[in-house]
Amino acid sequence: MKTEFILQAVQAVNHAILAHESEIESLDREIGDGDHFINIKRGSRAIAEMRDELADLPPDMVLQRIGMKLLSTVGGASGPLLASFFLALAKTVKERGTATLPDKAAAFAAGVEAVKSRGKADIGEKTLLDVLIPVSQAFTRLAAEGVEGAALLNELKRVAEAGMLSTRDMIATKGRAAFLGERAVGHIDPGAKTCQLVIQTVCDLALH
Amino acid sequence: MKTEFILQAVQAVNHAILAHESEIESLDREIGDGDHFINIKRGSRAIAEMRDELADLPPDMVLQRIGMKLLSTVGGASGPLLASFFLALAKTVKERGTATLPDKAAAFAAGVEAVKSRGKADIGEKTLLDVLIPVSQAFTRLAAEGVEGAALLNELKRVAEAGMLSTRDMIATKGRAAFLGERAVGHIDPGAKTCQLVIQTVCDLALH
Amino acid sequence: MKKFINAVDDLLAESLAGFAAAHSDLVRLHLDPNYLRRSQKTQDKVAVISGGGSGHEPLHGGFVGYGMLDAACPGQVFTSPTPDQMLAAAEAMEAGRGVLFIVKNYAGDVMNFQMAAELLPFPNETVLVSDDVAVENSTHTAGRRGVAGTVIVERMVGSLAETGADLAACKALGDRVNRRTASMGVALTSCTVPAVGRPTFDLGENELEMGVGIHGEPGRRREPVRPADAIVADLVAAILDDLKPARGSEVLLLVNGFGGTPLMELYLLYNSAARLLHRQGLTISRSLVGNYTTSLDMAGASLTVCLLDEELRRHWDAPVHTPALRWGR
Amino acid sequence: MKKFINAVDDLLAESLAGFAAAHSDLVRLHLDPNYLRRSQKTQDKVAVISGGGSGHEPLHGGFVGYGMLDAACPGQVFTSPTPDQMLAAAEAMEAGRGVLFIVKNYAGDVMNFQMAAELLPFPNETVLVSDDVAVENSTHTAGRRGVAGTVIVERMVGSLAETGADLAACKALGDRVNRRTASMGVALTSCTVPAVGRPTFDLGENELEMGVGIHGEPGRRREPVRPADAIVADLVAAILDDLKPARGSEVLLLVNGFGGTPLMELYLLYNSAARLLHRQGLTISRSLVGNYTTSLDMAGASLTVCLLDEELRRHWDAPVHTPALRWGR
Ligand SMILES: Nc1ncnc2c1ncn2[C@@H]1O[C@H](COP(=O)(O)OP(=O)(O)O)[C@@H](O)[C@H]1O
Ligand SMILES: Nc1ncnc2c1ncn2[C@@H]1O[C@H](COP(=O)(O)OP(=O)(O)O)[C@@H](O)[C@H]1O
Ligand SMILES: [Mg+2]
Ligand SMILES: [Mg+2]
Ligand SMILES: [Mg+2]
Ligand SMILES: [Mg+2]
Repeated sequence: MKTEFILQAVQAVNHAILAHESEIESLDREIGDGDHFINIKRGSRAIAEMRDELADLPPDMVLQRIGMKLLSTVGGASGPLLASFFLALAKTVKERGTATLPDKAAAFAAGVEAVKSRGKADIGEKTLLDVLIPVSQAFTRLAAEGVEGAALLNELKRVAEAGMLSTRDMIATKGRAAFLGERAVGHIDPGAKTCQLVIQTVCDLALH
Repeated sequence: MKTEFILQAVQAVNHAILAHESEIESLDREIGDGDHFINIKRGSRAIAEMRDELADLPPDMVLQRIGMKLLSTVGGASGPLLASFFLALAKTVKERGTATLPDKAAAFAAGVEAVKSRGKADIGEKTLLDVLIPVSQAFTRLAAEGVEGAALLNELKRVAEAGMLSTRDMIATKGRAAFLGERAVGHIDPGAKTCQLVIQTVCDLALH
Repeated sequence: MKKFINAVDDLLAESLAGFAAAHSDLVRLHLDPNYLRRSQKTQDKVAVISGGGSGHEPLHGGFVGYGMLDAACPGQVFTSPTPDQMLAAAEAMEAGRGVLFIVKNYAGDVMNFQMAAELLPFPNETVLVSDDVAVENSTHTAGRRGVAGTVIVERMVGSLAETGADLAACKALGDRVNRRTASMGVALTSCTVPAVGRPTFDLGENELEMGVGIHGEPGRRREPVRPADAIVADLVAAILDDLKPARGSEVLLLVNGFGGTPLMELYLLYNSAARLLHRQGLTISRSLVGNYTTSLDMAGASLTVCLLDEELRRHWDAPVHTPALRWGR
Repeated sequence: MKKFINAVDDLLAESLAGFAAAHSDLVRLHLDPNYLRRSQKTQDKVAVISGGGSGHEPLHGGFVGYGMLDAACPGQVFTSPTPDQMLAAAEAMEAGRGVLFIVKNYAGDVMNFQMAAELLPFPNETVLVSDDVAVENSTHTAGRRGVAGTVIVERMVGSLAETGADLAACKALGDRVNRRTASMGVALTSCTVPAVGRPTFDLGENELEMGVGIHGEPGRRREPVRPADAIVADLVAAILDDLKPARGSEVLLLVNGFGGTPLMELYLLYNSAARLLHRQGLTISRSLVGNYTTSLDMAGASLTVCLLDEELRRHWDAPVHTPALRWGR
């Protein structure tokens, strides 16, 4: 993973988020407090604006800076979760690099573990983990099996989408939607939607 | 004027006011603060409920009690004005009786004078005085000319209606509508409407 | 209309009962005729009594207590109280030094207090509050309305009365504060009088009403919604045009919410107004921000500026202990 | 959406600036990272720091001052603040006795404060406020929300900290107050997050939402509008079911407005709730009625009951001097 690619991904994600404003925003109005879109937009714009200061840094430092910036700009529940993901990602990238696909999968898995322990949550609780955990599992498995390129990326996109959709029928036990009990059923989790969108955008970028 | 007639008039006026709720209420919403109907309803109901305690009193005491009750129940601008009318009316009735039409006209005129001095207002200021003053003037003139019965009563009704309608094109200089300046033009004054309604109701009662 | 009520006709009585219960250490409620009074009567002072229609809470009941009012007479919603209330309150609180009525300048309030004053068996004076510069004054009209500046008059006169000053001095201070105080308001929505059940006026989704009073009377003009700074600039201009303060003057700035506007916006208005006043060379030495003279559930706010001097500042700062304003004890 | 703003992105900064200017005798605003702190730092006391999303004013900034908070960290509207804010506030206010964070129990607030706590170079503890009985608690969930009871926790812990008590004692008192405090709210309208520009949820002209939080999260059930007494009965039942106070217990009753409901209605709710509590054999020895933990412009209110004892009553009564709560000095 090159700094160049990360920075391209940052710009692409920023555009993708802006393009999905009304969808994301309405999800958090339905089962949250309506600010999720604004939160991630604030973070995503702040990172996009760091382009120049990041351009000459190695990937692990870029990821670390992204994590810290998310931590101080996003706020809400998603801020520390996304920050934890990037900080753990950065640490693993620094330790073992990203030469091989299993290296990359391991770094992703470390990020997801950090999110799990920060949020004290797991799969099935109607959160962004319902996207992150299955994607991480698929990534690890496929990398071990040697699947790569379009096959890998398309499968990760498919898993992310399935995970995002799976939150629709769940009752939430973590996050704001937990206050709604049964009433959250039928609505997709906003954080899950954002993560799916980010994963899709990054995979699409890698596909080209 | 007999106590019997006053008490019948009280009931008739109470019904007439209730029957014109939406009309009166909307006038005060347009150029006032929306409470005029509630104020006069409260007063009119309170007087209607005094029927038993008033039945055996002479007319001047009945009118005096009505004035005091209006003073303590209506509130707003209309309360002290209507109370002043009845208290002055009662005083003049007590002093010179109501045997002749000029006596009655003089009592009415005394009531109107009390309203003028209480409100420091006169004709042309878009208030209930735009009904009361012309009616009083017509009453005095016609009584002096010996006009009586249906001719008198129908003329008083006509003058009351003309006075009420005349407030439509006025700029108010007294009362809440004065705060509106030009914007009050085109709207009938609520107090004028109420007075016209009361005069019409009492005249109709006397006609039968 | 959605409100927390049981029956419209009981709203006032139940609300007064709740108020008296929540502040039983400070105030006592007398019913029929209705008035709120200090629980402890103070001897040898002018009894300062105010009142007016309900729906402006905390005005006036919230200002009954040490250093402010001795009693307050609440009328029905937006309807002035009746003379029997003022008479009963004065009877209860007069303490040998006479009675000062503080009355907002509305025809109804003025006439009802006047009739009470005529019937009152004690020496009495009346201070008419008329701080609303949205209303053009002229010798032919009943003059300007009393709005949020009333709080400042009640506070300063209440402080002076507490020192044992006589009736004439209290009246003179009240008139002086009134002359040095100017206000103007703006509404983003109408209010809804409970007994009426629908908004007093209709404002479009992109309209505001400049120069509203505190009873849902429409203002002098309707405008498209504008940025807060532009609205505040108009309000401040009208106020300063009236007060004509010398550069370097010291002022009190009150940003008053009408009931439906959150504190966050009121502080934004304060920020905007304070910047303008500074630019005019004025020093804001005292401030008050919050819902003090409301108009039921109306969204909107008013700005009030009071030109201070050493004496007025002292009366503002003196200890006050009421349900809605408290400091120094 | 009609609000007093200039640009949505500047609302928070301008409102904070106005707040700091209006209360410059008490608080100071630090920008980037944003926090509000007492203008005078007190030595040798635990630094009590809270924070949370904006839009709940006066919570938390309005409670910075003697006898309550040392600093407050305001996030964006309804969005928890970020750890750099807590770190900077703690750095500024720590006075040798450690830092106590008071945090409303929301995933976002908890995680952001946790990350700050992990990075903090001082001894620190956190009191999680979770007074909202509308949320069913279970071992699998994140637990109940923190709502208006937060004011009571901040007040009592703030009082204890002022006496020089150590971190463990402050933490223990905060937890104890939280256990003895229960709240539930009801909304008549949604609020409108300024950056979103339209109501978070839609309520029909004859509907209300029982058990809402303070962020416009929908509640647990939607109902037809009912008389205030019936609504209050449900809220009080849920609260007492949670607290299970013995007959004869002494309580504090807080009627908290959400921002768009006038005081007149809040006092009516107080009247209704007080009657019910008396009927349960409880004594209301302290009361607070007003907008203390709001939800922007939402019309609605919450009830909070805190079971007092001699120690808690003493900490409630002790002098406090903040922009929004003041007595005893
Ligand atoms: N404990 C948790 N673990 C994992 N994800 C969570 C947790 N709590 C909340 N989330 C995620 O955060 C999202 C909400 O983020 P956001 O709206 O930015 O913050 P907030 O809920 O504080 O307003 C939810 O949709 C959910 O996916
Ligand atoms: N000074 C005055 N002289 C005569 N009539 C007046 C005066 N002021 C107000 N009025 C009358 O009172 C009416 C309003 O009464 P009401 O709505 O009951 O009281 P308020 O204006 O206090 O709300 C006006 O329509 C007007 O006719
Ligand atoms: Mg959210
Ligand atoms: Mg009226
Ligand atoms: Mg009125
Ligand atoms: Mg949030």
